[in-house]
Amino acid sequence: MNPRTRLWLVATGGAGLAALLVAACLRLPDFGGDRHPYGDRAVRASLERHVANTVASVNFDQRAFDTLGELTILFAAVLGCMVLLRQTRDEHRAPPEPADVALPVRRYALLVLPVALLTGLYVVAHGQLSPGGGFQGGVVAATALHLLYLGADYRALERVRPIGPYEAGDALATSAYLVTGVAGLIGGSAFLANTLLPYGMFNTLASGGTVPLLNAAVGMEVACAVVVLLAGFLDQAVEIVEEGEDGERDDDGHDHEEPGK
Amino acid sequence: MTAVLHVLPYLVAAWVFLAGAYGLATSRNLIHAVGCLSVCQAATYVLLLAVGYRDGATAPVFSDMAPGTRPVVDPVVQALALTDVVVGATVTALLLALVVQVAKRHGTVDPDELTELRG
Amino acid sequence: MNGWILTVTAVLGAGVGATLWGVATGPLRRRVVAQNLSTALACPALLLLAQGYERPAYVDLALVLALLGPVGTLVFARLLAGELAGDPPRAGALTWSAAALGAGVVLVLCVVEGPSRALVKLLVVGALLVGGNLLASRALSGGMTGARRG
Amino acid sequence: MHRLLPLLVAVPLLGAALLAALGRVLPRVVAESVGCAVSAGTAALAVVLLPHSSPPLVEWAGGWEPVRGYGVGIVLVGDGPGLGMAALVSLLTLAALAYSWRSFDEPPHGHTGAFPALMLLFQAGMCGFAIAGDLFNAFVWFELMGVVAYALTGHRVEEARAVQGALTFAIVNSLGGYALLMGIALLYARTGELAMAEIGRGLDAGGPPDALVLAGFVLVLTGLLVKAAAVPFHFWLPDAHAVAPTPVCMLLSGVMVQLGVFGVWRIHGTVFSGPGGLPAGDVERVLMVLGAVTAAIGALMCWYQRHIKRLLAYSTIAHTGLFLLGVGTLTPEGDDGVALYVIGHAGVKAALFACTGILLDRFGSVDEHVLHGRAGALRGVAVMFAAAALGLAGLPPFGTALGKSVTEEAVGGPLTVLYVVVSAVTAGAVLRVAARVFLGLGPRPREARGEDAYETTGNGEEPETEQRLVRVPDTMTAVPALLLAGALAAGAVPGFADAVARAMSEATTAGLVHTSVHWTPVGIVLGLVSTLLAVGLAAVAVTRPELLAPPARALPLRRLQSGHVGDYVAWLLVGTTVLGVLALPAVLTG
Amino acid sequence: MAEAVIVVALLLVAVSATAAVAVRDPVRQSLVLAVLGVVLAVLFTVLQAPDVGLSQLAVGSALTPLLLLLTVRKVRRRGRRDEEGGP
Repeated sequence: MNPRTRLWLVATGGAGLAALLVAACLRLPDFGGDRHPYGDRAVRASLERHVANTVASVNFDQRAFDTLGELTILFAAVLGCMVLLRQTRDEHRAPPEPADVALPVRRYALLVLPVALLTGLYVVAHGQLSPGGGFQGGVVAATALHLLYLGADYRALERVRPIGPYEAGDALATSAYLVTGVAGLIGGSAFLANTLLPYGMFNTLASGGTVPLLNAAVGMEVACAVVVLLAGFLDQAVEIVEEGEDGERDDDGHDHEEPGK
Repeated sequence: MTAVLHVLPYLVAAWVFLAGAYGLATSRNLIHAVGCLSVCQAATYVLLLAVGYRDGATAPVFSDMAPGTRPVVDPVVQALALTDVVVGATVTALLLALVVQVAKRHGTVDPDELTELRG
Repeated sequence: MNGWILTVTAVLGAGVGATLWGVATGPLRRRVVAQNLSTALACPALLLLAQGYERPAYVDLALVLALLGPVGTLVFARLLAGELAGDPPRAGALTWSAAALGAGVVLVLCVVEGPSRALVKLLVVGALLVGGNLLASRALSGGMTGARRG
Repeated sequence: MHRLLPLLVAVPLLGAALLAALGRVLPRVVAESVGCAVSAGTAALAVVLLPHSSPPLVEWAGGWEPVRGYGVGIVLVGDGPGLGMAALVSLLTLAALAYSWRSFDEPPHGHTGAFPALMLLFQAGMCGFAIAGDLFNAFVWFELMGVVAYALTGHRVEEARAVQGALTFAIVNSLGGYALLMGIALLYARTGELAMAEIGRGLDAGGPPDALVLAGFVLVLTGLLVKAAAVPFHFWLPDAHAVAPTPVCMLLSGVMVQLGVFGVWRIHGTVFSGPGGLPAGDVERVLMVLGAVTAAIGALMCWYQRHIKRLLAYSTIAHTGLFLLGVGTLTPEGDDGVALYVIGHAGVKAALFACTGILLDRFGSVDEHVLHGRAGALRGVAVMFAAAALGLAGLPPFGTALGKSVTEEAVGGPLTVLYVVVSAVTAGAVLRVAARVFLGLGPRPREARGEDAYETTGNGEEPETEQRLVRVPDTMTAVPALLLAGALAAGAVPGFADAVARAMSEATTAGLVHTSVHWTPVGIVLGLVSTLLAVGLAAVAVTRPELLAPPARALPLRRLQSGHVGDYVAWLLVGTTVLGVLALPAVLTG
Repeated sequence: MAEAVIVVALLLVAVSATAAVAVRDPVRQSLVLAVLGVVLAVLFTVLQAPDVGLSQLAVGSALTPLLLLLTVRKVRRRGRRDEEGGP
């Protein structure tokens, strides 16, 4: 189909969908309305179980089964990336040249790295109290690790990141979530039931029964998953070369290229 | 002002979704197309959170305020969106991994030049 | 409505709006600077929002942005070094004024807050914000690699 | 018993996590055996739960039973259709894993467990979707099966076509998924609930349908129909199914696409069938029109293919159209017929893909023209291929035939002709392939139009085994044989059809309306007619190829299938508009 | 008036999303997407969803740009090889 025809199709379809969406928007309850039956019930249920952050209670208790699904999507996407970005028969690895990063950048990276890791842990740990949790904190911690690539070079990162343990950690954290769920089933009530542990003092780190456990499992899963994911891309972009392709001469050796290539 | 505000968030979500879909359909670069897809995804978050908003309310987080003192917004949509944001990023990564392989095997990331599957 | 939120509206409307314009148009060197400025402006905005809504818990967002915003800019600086080398961005004045805005906001909030644990957090955010953005800006304008590459 | 429902998801997930964790150290045989064992265990669980599904099993995940009628948890519904789909999914996963046992392409270095782990994740996603009673939860599992399917489709990364097909698949289906999520958000805004039954009640309380309900319906349906590959959302399917590894194809064509239809049925039945939903007449119009067009285009394009896997993919589209027609009747008879049809089709289609996989691994090609007369030695495969083709046509007593005859009766009128013709054309195309490839009948097809022909040949596909097979492993032949036996049993075992019908009526009308499902003389005659028609078409095509060759008139239709992802997205947008227009009277008159 | 900040954030999201689509070069698009991520996080905060905002910040500020740029880098390195070695 030539671009012109396609544009016509997009215009027709887009116009129809736009009309539909606008008509629907006009019939939606006004923005900021007061009717949120499910939301109000969720807040009450969260307070009953001594979880200060209602969102965490919805995520890791009331709708923990959804989170299991999301967690699995994450797990599957990472496993899929690993398979898709594997080194194939016609490729080999060429170790990159050490990069030469300016001293201030290097110092900044080394200074911020521990701070960022701590922040990640803090965000995970306080998940059931204040905004944050396993999903956010895991990403922060994993991103922090890659300051080593930005501030030093890929080899420095590889030294602290043997990929095997992270892959195993990813899978084990997923299993931990599932095992907690099955424990709920065996412990007499239902799958993922939060009835095994005491709910603790409201607004403390140990409150909420299994919520902190599931939260921690998610944090570990996400952190490991992101590390593995980025490892796949970094390997492809920096190390893996096809037959006949030049190795990376210089880690920053980008040719000056016209954009839009 | 208020009449507009009552639907503006929804309209913005619809606009963002349509814009992303337009970009996807007319993209000349698969990396750009994946970026457009994440724009579409952002539309869903905007819509979800707009649906859950309540005038004059605050976040349903009681670490720094006592329960019941202020009205709170709907936590359910937040929970739905929050997990999806992170998961969406990894799905984007999966798509990008496929783009890398398309570039390797076809030598191009321009959808106009991918002509192997047709008819 | 209070003064804090009003300030946020202004910062977002004028400041972030302008960086949006900057990032969407013009040569690459301008776009990377605009991207850096957008985080440098959004972070104080988040701090002000926390104050305006009277929710200290929201400060965590500013903390994460102050940490990861410069990291994001470093990503661009690192992976676009080749393209930026021939045409390095120079935006000293803008960067310094954004830093000054950030520092000013943190200072005002510190004064309002008074000595407490929250103050420490604010100071950490402020230090990360100002330091990170100045460094990221420097990395963009060719300071990423050492002397060997010139 | 209902407490065990979540295990249908948890067991395969645990298996996958285990395989991924130990993937580096496990020998390949162990990893694959674990995969088979876990999927078999899940299948056993589904089969054990199935007899307990009347009244339907209901489980609130996390033990969050509703208080005074309102819950905060996620509800899982283990009714006959849901558990039946879960059982079908699990059995087919087991078949696919057994098919690939020790023969599928060498695993990625250090990731021996990756392929079985992904298959188990796929199974978990599909089972989760089948038993979901909560709209957002259904979306989550829907996304999971999508994500795994993209990765599995692109599994052979060294194949240019595989990665392209996978990317197209991924982009179109992700967009469909986001449309579905937008729809869910709209419905949540109106009703403030997420459980399907609650949303339905909320809509009913809101009076007659308006633009919001219409938009919710259209967006939700868009997501599901993309997965079900209804025209014009179908373009991704041939591109993806033709290039995916054979075991994955068995699952994609056998159950994943049908889960899209299942989703339409489930969500219409629980959310949109009340007075606040859409009037039956309008839903009927939407599904009937889309189903008829899908069936017709699928059958036509199926006939024109020479790439065997692509041909089978189009026949899946054609049959999806027939399923949509059956569901579109909105009658218990239609539901019963489609349920049986889906079961029989899963066995037959998976068997066909399995046989094609053997051809690919033995000869390194899946091109009808190139393989002409080359596979004569594979007698057993030839018999199975032909038998599956006859099953596709609806030869009694295959399950497909019984399902088709029941659905035909429910649909009635001129659409019966469509059923007969579509099943005959798709089966005729498969028989044509069988006659040429296995028997070497007819003249060798000429490469008429040189290299600018607008088609995808099946040449240049790499075998999926480590090297070309000299001897076909027993597992690879046993699996299609068993699948065919299953498809045969679905129609021939007395009482099976009635059990299916009972489960369906239990799920839809709490057992109040019971329909009896049995062979009728008309059904048998129609089945024989389409079989004869298929044989006749194949005979003509083989002996006088020019008579049934694609005319130049068909070229515009073929050009639509351009392989360009932008085109497919444009068609997706057009499709939503078409859905909206078809369902518009519901709002105008209501 | 409390809504003014919501309106501004919404408009910023709409504009930056449009820009992200209109900017066709992937490198430049990833810059716009980074800004879109930050703006979305601000919008989520004013919609009183700090949890989601935090998610968006964590993902949008560094992770997504890094993924996009690494992909661009790999693809371009290939393109360069094809130009040198190809016909």
